[in-house]
Amino acid sequence: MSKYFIEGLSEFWASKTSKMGLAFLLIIIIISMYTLFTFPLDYGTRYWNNPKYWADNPKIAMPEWINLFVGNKFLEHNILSTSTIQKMYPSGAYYIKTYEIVYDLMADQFPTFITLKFDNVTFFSRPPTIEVLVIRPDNSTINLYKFVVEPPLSTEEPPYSRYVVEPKRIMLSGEPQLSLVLSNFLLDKYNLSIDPKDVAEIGYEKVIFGEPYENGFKPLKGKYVFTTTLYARDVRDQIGTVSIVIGGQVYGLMGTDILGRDLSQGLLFGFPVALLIGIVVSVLTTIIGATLGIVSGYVGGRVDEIIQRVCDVMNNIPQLPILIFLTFIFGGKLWIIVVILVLFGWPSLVIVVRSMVLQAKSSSFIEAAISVGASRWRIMIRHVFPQVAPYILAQMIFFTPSAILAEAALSFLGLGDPSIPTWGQILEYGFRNGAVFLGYWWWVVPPGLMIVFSAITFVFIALGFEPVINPRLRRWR
Amino acid sequence: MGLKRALTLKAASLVVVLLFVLLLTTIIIGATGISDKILNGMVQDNLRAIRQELAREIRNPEDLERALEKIKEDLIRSYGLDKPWYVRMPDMIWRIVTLDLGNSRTVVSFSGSNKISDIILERLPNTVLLMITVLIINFALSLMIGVRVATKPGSFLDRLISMYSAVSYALPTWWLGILMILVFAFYLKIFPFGGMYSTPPPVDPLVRSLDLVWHLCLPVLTLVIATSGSWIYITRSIVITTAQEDFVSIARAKGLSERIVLWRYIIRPAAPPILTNLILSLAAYLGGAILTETIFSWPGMGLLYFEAIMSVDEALILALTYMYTLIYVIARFVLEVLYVIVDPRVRYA
Amino acid sequence: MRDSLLELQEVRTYFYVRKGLFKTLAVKAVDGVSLSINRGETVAIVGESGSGKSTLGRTALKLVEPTSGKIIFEGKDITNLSSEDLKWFRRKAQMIFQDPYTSLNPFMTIKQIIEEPLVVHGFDAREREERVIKALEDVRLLPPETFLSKYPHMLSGGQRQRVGIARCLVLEPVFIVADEPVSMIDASSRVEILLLMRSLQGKYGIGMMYITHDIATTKYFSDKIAVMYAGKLLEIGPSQRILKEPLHPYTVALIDAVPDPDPHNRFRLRRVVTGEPPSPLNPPSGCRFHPRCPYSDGMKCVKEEPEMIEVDMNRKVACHYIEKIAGK
Amino acid sequence: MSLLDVQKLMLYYKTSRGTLRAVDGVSFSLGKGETLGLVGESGSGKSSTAIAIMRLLPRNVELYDGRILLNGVDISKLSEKDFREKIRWKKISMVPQGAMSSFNPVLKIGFQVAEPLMVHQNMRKPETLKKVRELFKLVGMPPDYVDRYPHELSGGMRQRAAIAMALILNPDIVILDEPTSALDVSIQAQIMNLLKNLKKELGLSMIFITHDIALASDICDKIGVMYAGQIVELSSSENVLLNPRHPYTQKLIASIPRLREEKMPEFIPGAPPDLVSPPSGCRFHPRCPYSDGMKCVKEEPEMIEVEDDHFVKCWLHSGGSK
Repeated sequence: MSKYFIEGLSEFWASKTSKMGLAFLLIIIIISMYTLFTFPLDYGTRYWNNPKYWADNPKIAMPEWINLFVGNKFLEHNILSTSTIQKMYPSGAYYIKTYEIVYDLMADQFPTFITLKFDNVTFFSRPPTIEVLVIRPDNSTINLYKFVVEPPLSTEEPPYSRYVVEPKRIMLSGEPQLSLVLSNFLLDKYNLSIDPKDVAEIGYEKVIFGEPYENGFKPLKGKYVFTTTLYARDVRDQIGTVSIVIGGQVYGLMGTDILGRDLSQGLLFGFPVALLIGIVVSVLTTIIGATLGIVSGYVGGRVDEIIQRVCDVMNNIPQLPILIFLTFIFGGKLWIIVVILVLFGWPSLVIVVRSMVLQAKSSSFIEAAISVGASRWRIMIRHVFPQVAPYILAQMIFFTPSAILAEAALSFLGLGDPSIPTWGQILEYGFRNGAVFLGYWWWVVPPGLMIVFSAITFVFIALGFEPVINPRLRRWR
Repeated sequence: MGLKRALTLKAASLVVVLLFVLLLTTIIIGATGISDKILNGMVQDNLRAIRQELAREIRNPEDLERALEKIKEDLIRSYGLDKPWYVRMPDMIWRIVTLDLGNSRTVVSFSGSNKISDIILERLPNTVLLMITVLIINFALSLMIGVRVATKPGSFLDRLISMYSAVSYALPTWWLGILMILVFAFYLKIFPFGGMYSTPPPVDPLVRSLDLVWHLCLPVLTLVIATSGSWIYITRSIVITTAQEDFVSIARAKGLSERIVLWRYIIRPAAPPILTNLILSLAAYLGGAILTETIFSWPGMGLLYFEAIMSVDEALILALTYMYTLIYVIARFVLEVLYVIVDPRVRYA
Repeated sequence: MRDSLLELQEVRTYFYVRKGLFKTLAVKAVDGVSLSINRGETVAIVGESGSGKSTLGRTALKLVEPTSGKIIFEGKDITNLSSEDLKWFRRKAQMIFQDPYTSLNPFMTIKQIIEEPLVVHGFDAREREERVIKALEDVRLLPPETFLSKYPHMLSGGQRQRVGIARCLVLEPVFIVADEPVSMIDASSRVEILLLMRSLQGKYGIGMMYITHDIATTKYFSDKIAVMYAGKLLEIGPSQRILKEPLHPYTVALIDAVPDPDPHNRFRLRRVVTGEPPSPLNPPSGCRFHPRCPYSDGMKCVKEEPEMIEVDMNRKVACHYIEKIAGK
Repeated sequence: MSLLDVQKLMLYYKTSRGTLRAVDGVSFSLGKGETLGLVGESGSGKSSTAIAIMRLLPRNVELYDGRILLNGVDISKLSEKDFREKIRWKKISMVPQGAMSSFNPVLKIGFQVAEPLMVHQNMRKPETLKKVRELFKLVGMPPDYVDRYPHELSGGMRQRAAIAMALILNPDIVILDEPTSALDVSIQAQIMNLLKNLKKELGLSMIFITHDIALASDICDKIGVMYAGQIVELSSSENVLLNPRHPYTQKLIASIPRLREEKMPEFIPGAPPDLVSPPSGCRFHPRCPYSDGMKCVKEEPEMIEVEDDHFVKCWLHSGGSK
């Protein structure tokens, strides 16, 4: 057996498809391991489905590498932060501390949004005031925002901390007070009279980062210095970190979805999930199917009859509608999907394994073994099992892609496990948010490719396995 | 005669399948309390209608409430809601069979009815149209290409087809549909994004049917690309095997032309095994059709499924599961009949 | 009966097949066969396909359970023994199979195949090794060492059949059923295998049941011939006698059907039996041969089943008109 | 002039292991009303010879060469279309080995037998079926079997139908490729008797291919003994059977267990050669008791006429070492 099997394996190794399949499998396994070690297991609930976590990201941004292919480069997403105090001096009753962030606008594009972020503000007596202004490349200044930190409650003791758990986030694009500031700025600087309401219409980003040009605005390239000033009453008051998010049009390796989620993370997390579903389903299906098939074929009689009838019925049920029905009723938990896929997967294997066992049973070398007095167990293990084992293994490999595809289909219908990001769910969310009709290809093409990639990996391996199952296909010297 | 008996046996086993699915679904919805939910919904629907009617006759609100309470009890009794679910099971099965599942909460038929049977019957022809078109194209393709490839095993085209069938096995139909829309509808703009007719639909019958064909193109293309690979490959394998049979070389020895040999001695005897494989791939194909409808907003039962899931409409999902099983069983039976017709060995066995 | 090794008494082996939903039909593969085989003796079972000869062989080895009748081996009734109680019998009785391509497990080496009976019967490794080598020498697969690690597909048909015989011999059996051992082997090697079997049988004093459709080979490779037709024996007796003067009309036709290589054959027609062998599902009434028998009277032959009558020393025939036919 | 004259026929196949020389220079002739037996073990090239004559070449043919003269006309030079329309079944028909697999399972037997009439003579179906019924009677089949499907017939009946099919166009030559090897002995004898009757009544010319030289003696006027793709001895049945000159023929005849003679059969040690790499010189030399180890190993003997119309391909008779 062993030598025979090794010959089979070398045959397997000799085929190009199986080598390709194994290489792909290695890639999938490495990515899955990487993901499992670097991502928390509750990634889905803690981060992926938590919109606040993605608040700083641009929405529906293309992948960054798209800039390699276009002449007119898209603006990249930028988050700039600082914790260093640039200047500090007392002024009257206040201690003034400034923080500076320099942003160099190089692209011929406007940022899509600007968000200010303040982490970890500490004060000891009266709440400080924070003010942000920007000095543009043309040396003009715009006061962007000003606010007072929330005062202490009566129960609090100094030092008072603010914005520790969740940073203070100011979406400048949504601030009504800014429209007036910008309207005045345009009048002062360019003698352009635009109603504050219309400024909001044009977009603050264009005014802040641009200059009037013909009938609109064009980007003003150069260094922008964002200065944050803390007006503190106590010398110890300070801001932990000041950040400015310059919303870009491209983001990361795979872009973002409508919630600003980094798609590369979701895609990465899909690997271990797909591998898990594929392997768990195929292994369980194979164990059940092969066992029942061998029992049915070898024991025969009434047991065989019952197993066969059940298989007949199960095999004649259209799978997807029943899968839809069951996952719908029992809810989209990953383990439930696995159980259902296993439940409806095994009968096809039983039928084939049974017929193979019957065939093996009727071949005369089995009869020879019986005639020398070999026990049932010996015959099963030494003679019947080796005949069906390669086939069972091949079937196991073949079940894997169909499980991956079935889970993806269920996910796509909105029946997936919402606590775990999968490729099918990314696609479903994309589809439901019109990604297809609006041409957001980076949202819908990569997850599909991942599904095809992981499925075809196992198809290739299964194809390479064919000569192992069928010794007649082997090339003898 | 054997023919009748063979078909009766097939029909019987398919009826068992149908019954099994019915039993399975009713037990599940019974045990999980969903059947209560559905029936309660029906009671409420009825009550609402009756309340409007009664309100015209009974002016006193208290009397009205009392009368309604009584009617409600009657309704609960008539729907069997006072009894446990397993007692109502036969009733429930009958309800599913007749699609008497009350009203959909969210979906309305094109003619405005929200009765489930109306909605489904309206969608059914659209689904059947899509499925049969693809079926015919697939069949023609697998015969044309499969036979062609089978005459040159090992050729470049042959290897291409093998590769294609492997890839199409790993290709989710619905994702392919998304790609198709992106390419042909979004970027190239030569086909519509989805639906069955343009809005507004053309009035002229000829234009209307052309419009339909135009809308049919992408979903059909998607399904064909995703499923024809395995069909062609199976046909090829069977034709190759058949072509090696002794009777084929005898037919050649008889001086028959290659055309007759091909059709009468290769394709004709290969028909039964090809049909068998067709029967086996029917289920996968049905699943593909459901998802394709969803992608292309094809107003058939598959899209309805999606809508029902999105709006958590249990009664509708139940009815659709039954309908799809029914379609599958009927399609199986039609193929079995065809099989018996093409294979004389079954007829006289 | 002196030195009787195996005795079959009125053995019947039926198989049941389901026809449709409810009907069950009995295939009467073996239908009342009595036969005895002595030590060191070869009995040839001759018959056409469907005559039940293979089933008879398998029943004698208890590979198939007989429906009724008795199987007595070395004086012990083994008809109803469980497989546990049969272990001693399995050691003494072996089988050689028809198809050398399917009778060897393709996943096992020649050594593993031949030593399997020894493993089953608990021999230690050293004795196994010795016996395997000896068996290979016995079947003249020489030198034995070169064959040990080979796989069946690397051997020719004749060599495979020798492996099958070697597997038979390792347990030093006293009884062997050889089921058409040469029908799938090249013509030039057939005689070689048969001679090998014959010499081994003589050397070890093995009783053998030689099942064949080719009555010509029985002349040199059997002591007794039993002719089987539709599950029943029609004639049994010493080989030379039967071949020289067959009594049953069917035996006569069987012998006539075998040509010797004689150029004059082509100028004469052979005596043949008309019609075709009956289906074992629905055998003819009375004498099973009557629809094809030139002597059938259409009365007694159709209604009554003929008894096996001893016509001569050790010679039995089942025919109503045997005296009339023999007298002719 | 003989009816069929085959000269230096060659048929090589491409296989993964190399070129397989199935037929390697086979020559013979067949007279009118004559039956030639081609006898040899499996793999000796006898069936490939039939395939080569009917030009039913599989895809992996590497070399197909030689002359096949039918009534003096070289039919191997005909175009594919002419060969199909003029020769196949009209002039040469065949009865294949596997009775079951030689009929299309989904067409009725009668139709398949009658088909050559419809195709070659443009006859209408009812007429042809009438002819088939008559033919069925001739080969000992109930005429109403025309409406049956192949699987409804027993092996013997299918073989009779195959014979009827071969006779339907009154061909000059019928090639019978192991027509009885799949049949039971009693049925085999029936079929052989039928063939003998047909030979006598219709004056058929036949090529009878078999591995069983005793069976060949039952019908053949001439016998060609094949070994490793070549004919090693060719002569009348009398010469070959009673006075074999080639060592292989002698051994082959000696290996037959005989019912009517007291002679212990012998066997030929060794196995038939692999046709991908056949032995050098005389292909039989590794198994031949007379091999001289020199010339036999190195040089291939020519086919020579040792006596009138008795050809042998052996150095024993070629004036070499005696």
